[in-house]
Amino acid sequence: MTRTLMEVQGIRKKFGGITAVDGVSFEVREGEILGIIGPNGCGKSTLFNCILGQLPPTEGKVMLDGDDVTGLRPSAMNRRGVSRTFQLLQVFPQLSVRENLVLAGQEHKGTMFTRLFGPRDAGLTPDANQMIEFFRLGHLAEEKAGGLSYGQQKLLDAAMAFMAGPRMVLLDEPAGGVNLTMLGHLEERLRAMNTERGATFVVIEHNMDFVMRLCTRVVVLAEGKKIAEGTPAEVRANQAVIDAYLGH
Amino acid sequence: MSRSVLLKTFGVLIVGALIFLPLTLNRYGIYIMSLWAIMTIAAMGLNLTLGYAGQVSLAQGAFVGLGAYTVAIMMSAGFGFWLPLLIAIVITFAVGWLLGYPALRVQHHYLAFVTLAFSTLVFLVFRNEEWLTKGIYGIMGFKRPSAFGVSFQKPIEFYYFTLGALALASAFMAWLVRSPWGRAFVALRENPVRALSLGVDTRRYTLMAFAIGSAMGGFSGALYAPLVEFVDPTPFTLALSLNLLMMVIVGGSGFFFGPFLGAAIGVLLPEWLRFAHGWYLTIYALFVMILLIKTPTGILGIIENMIAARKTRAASAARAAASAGLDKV
Amino acid sequence: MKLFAATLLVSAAFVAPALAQTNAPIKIINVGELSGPGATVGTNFKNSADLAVAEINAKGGILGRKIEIVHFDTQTNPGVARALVQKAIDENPYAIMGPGYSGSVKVSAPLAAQAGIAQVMGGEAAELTQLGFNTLFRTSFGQQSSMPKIAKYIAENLKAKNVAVIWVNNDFGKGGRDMVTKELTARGVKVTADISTEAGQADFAADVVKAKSGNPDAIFIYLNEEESARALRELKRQGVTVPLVGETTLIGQKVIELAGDAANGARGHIGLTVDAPNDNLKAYGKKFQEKYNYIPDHNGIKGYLGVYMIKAATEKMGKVDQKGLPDALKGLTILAAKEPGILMDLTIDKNGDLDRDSFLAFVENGKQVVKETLPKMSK
Amino acid sequence: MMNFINLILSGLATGAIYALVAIGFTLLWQTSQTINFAQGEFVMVPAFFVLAALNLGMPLPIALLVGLALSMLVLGVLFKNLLVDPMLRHGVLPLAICTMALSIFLKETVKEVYSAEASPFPSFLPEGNLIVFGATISIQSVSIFVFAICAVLALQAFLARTSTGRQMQATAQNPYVAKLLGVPVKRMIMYTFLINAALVALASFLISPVYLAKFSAGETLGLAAFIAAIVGGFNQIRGAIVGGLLLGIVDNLAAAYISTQYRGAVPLFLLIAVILFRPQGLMGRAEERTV
Repeated sequence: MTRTLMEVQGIRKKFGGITAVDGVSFEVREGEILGIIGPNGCGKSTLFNCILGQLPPTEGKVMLDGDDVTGLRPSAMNRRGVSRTFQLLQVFPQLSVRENLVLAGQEHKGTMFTRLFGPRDAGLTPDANQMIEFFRLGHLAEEKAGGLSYGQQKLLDAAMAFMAGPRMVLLDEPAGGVNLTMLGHLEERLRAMNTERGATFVVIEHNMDFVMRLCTRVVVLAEGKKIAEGTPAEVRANQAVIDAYLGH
Repeated sequence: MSRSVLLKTFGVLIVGALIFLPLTLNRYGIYIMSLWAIMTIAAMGLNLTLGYAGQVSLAQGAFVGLGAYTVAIMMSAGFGFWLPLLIAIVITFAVGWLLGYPALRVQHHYLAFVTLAFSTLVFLVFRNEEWLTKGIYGIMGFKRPSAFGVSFQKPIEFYYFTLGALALASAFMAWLVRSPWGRAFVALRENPVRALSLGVDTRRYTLMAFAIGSAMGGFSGALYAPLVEFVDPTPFTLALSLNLLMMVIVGGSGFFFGPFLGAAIGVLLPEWLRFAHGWYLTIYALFVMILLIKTPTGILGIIENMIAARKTRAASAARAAASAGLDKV
Repeated sequence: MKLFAATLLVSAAFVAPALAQTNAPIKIINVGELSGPGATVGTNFKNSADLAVAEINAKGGILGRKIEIVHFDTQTNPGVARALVQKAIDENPYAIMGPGYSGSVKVSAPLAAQAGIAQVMGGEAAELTQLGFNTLFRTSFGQQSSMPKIAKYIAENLKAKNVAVIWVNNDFGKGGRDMVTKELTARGVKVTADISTEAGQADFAADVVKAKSGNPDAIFIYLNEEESARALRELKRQGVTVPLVGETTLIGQKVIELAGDAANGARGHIGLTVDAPNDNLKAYGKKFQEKYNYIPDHNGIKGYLGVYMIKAATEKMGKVDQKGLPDALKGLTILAAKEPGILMDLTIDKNGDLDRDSFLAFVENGKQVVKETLPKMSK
Repeated sequence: MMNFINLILSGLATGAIYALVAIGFTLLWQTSQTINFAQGEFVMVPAFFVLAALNLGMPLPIALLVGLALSMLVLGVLFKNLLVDPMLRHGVLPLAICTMALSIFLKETVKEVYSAEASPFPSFLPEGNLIVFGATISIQSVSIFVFAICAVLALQAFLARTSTGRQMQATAQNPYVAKLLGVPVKRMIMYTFLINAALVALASFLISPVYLAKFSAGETLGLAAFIAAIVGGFNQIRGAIVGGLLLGIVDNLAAAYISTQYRGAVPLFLLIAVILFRPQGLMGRAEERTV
C-alpha cells in the first residue's frame, strides 16, 4: 500500500444558491494515475479549482503530505510541487516552445532576485530540451507556441506541467479536442511519464475509454457528489455509475 | 526572429544618424532630438508596463513630472544633478509600486481610470503646493549637469548627454526583457491565470512592472528638467500621459523598438506637418485611428507582418495569436 | 523604412536657413499658444497680428518693405515655447512676437536677450519686465501697473474694508491675484475670501457662495472673458449687490455680450478695449469682426499693437536694423495722430513696460461707459 | 442654509447633464465593449452642428432638429461603422485608445473649422429666476434638470416596456445569449449608438447656453461622465443617474466647503475609492461586475 500524497476532505463549493461540489473526499497515492470522471457539469473542474486554490472552497480541506494547504494561492501550490493543465488550452502563444517550458520551470529556481541576476534561461535549457525530446516536439523548439497545431499545443501544455518536476500533476481534460492519433501519442507519453519517472497523476476526463485505459484508480462524480470509487473494472460494473451515465 | 532582422538592417544606419545628424542641425533641431531621446525613455517605461506586462497606465506623464520636479527642486536647493537624479528614480519607483496595487484588484478600463485620476491629482499638487513647487510660476534658475569636468551646457553637449542616457536605458531594458522577468511579464500579459498555476507570483511581477516602468518615467523627467531649464505644471497634464500612450501604441506596443519609433513620430510630427499649420494634430489623430484600425500592434507590427508574410503559415498563425494577445491588455 | 524616412525628414526640417538679404520682406515670427489650454489667447493674438500685418502691407509695408509674419505653436507648453523661440532666433527674424503665457515668456526671454532680438510679448506677470532682459517688451499694462490702480479704487473710492477675490488658477490669474492682494493689504483692505477657479469652469455657484460668506464690501474678479460672464450671471442669480470690480477681462464687450444684463454694474480699470471712447479702437474692433466675425478680447489688441510698435520703432530708426530695434523701442513715444494703428498715444519705458492713458469704466445697461480717464503715469 | 440649497440645486442641474452623458457611455460599454474617451467631445460637437444650421438662417427649432439628426448620423452611425466595428476585433484597449485619438481629432477639427473662441449658444429654455424658500433658483437650471431627468425616465421606460427595449437590454446583458434567443443583436447595437448620439446631443443643447459652444468644452464633461458612470455602477442606467447627480453635488460642495484649489480632486478620490472598494459601483450588483 503506497503512501498517500494528497488527501481531499469533504470539499464543498457553493455559487450563490447552486452547490457545484458537494462534500467530495478522496486521496491521491504516490505513483498512481487517478481518474476523476463524471458527466459534464458534475463539478469536476470546480473541484480541481478548489484543490488548487484557483477558487476558495466553501467547506472542506486539502492536505498535502499531512500539511493543510487549503486555499493556498495557485503559485504557492505549484511551488509545493502540485502542477496542473487546464481544460482549455493554455500556452503562451507569443513565446517559443522552449521559452514556454523555461517559464514553466523558472519560478522554482531561487528567488525573484537571484533569477533576475542569474542566467537568462535560469539554467533550464537542458531540462527544457529534454522535455521537448520526451514529448517529441524537437523540430518545433524555436516556433512560437501560437503557431503549433492544437494537438501539439496540448502536448506542450502537458510538458509545461512537468517542467518543475512536480510531485503530482492534475490534468484537466487532456483528451479534449485531440484527434485519435495524437490522443494515442499523448496517452503513451503520459504512461511513460508515470512508469519512467514515477510521476503521480490526477486526470479529469469525460472520455471514458481514455480514462479506463490510462488510470489505475477511478473516482466517479455526479451532481457534485462522489458516487463511486475503485479500479476501472469495479467502476464499470457499478450500478450507480451506469444510472448516472444513462440517466444523463 | 524577424525583429532581429529589422534590428540588423536599420541599426547601423540609425545609430549613425543619431550620432552624426545633430552636427548638421541648428539648435532647435538639436533640442527636438534631445526631447525625442527623453520621451523615448518615458515611452520605454510605459512599454514595459503596458506592452510587456499588459497593465494599462494613463499616469506615465505624471511620473515624468515627478522626476522633473524632484530634480528641479533639489537642484535649486543646490544638490547638483546626480543625487537628485537618483532620488527622482527612487521616488518614482516607490510611487509606481504603490500605484500598482490597484492593478491587483482591477483590470483594463478600471485600471485606466485609476491611473487617469492619479495623474490628474499629481498635476493639482504640482500647481497648488506653492511652498514646494512654486506653483503655477514654475521653478527656474537651475543649470544643466556636468560630469567628470565635462559640462553639458551647450545644446549639442546636452544632446549627447541625453543620447547616452537613452543608450543606458535601452541597455537596461534589453537586459530586463530578456531576463526571466521579461518572460514572466509576457506570461502575465498573455495569460495571468496560467502563469499563476506555473508558480509565477503575478502580484509581485505586476507591482514590479509598474514600479520599473514608472522609474523610467522619473528618469526621463529628471532629464527633461535640465533640458528646458524650467519646470512648471502645464506640461504634465493628462495630455502628456495620453501622448506617451499613443507613442507606445503607434510605434508598436510590446516591441522593443516601438517606443523609439513612436516617440519619433510624436515628437517630430509637428515638424513634418508644418505645412498643415493648425491642422497637424488633426492629421496626427487621423493617422493614429487609421493605423489602429489596420493593426493594433502599431507600425512595427505592420513591418513584422510584412516580413513574416513571406514565412510559413505556422508563423502567420502565430501572429494571429499575437494580435489576439493584445486583447488581454 | 519609416525610420530612414524619419531621419531624412529630421535633417530636412532643421538645416539652418540662409540669412535674409535686404529688400526681402521683413520677417517677424510669432511664437504663440495656438493649441492646448492657451489656444484662445494665442489665436486672438495671432489673428490681430495678421490683421495688422495685412493693413501695413496694403499701405506698402515698413520703409517700403513688406512684412512676412510666421506663426509657431507652443501647444501652451513652456518647453516647446522655449525651443520655438530658439528656432525663431535661428531663422534670424527682425523681431519676435509672443508668447502670451508668462511662464513661456520667462523661459524664452533669455534666449532673445542673448541674441539681441526684440521680443514683443503678451505676458502680464509683473516680474517679467523686472528680470532685466533688455529686449523684452509688453503689449499691455503689466499687472504691476494695473493692480495698484484697482486697489487704490477699491480702497479709496469704494472705501471697502473687506474684499473677496475670485481668480482663475493659471499664470494670468494667479499673477493678478498675488499682485492685487499685495496692493490691497498695503492699503489696509482685508481679503476675506480668496477663491481659486479653474479655466473653463462652468458652474460658479459654489464660488459665489464662498465669496458671500466673507460678506465683503466689494468683489474683485480676475477671470478670462468667458468665465467672467458666467461668474457675473451667478452673482446676479444669488443676488449679490456689492460692487464687482475687475480688469479688461471683466467689462470687455465680449463679456457683456455673453453675460447679458448680469454685467450691468460691473466696473473696472481697463487699459485698452475695443469700446473705449476712441475711434481708432472702434475701427480696429470693426475690422477684426469683419475678418474673423467675432469680437476680439484683450489678447487681440495686444497682437495688433505689437506689430504697430515694431513699425513705429523701425520708422523712427529710419532703417530696418534688427540689433537697433530694442533700443529704438525703449523710451519711444508713439502718437496715435501719426500712427493710428497704435490706437492711443503710448510711451514705452526703459523696462519695456507700457505707459498710456487708461480708463475707469462701468457697464451700464449693456454698454461700457467710461467714467474717468486715468492719465499716463509719466505725465 | 439658503446657500446650501443653492449649491444642491445647481449641483443637481449639472449632475443631470453628467447623468445623460454617463448613460450613453455605459450603454456603449455594455453593448459593444466601447470605452468612449471622446464622449465629452461628443457633447461639444452637436452644438456646432446647430450653430452651423443657424448660420444658414434656419430658425432655432429646425436648427436643433438638424443638429440632432447630424449628431445621430456622425456620432452614431459613422462612429459605429467607421471606427468601432473595425476596431472591436482588436479588443478593448486599442478601441479605447482609438477613441482618445478621436477626441483629439474632434477638438482640433472644430477649432480649425470654426474657431478657438467660445460662441454664445441660444437657449430654448426660459431664462430668469424663481424665489423658493428664500433661495433664488435659476429657471434655466431647474428646466435643465427637469429635461434631463425626463429624457432618462423616457429612456428607461423604453428599455423596460417596449419589446425593442427589452431586446436591447438582453443584448446589453449578454450579446451571445441574446443572439441565441433570436434577438437581432446587430440592429440593437446600432440602436444603442443612436441613443447615445441622441443623449449627447440633448446634453449639448441643454448645457451649451451655459457652458458656451467651445472646442474644449468637452474635456471636463468627458471626465465627469466617466466618473459618474463608474461611481454609480458601470453596468446599469440607474447607476449612471445616481452617479451623475451625486457628482454634480459633490463638485459644488467640495468647492464651497473643502478647497477651491483642490475642487477637482474630490471627485477623483471618490472615483478611486469606488473602484478599489466597490468596483461594481454604488448601485451595481456584484454579479454584474465587468472587471
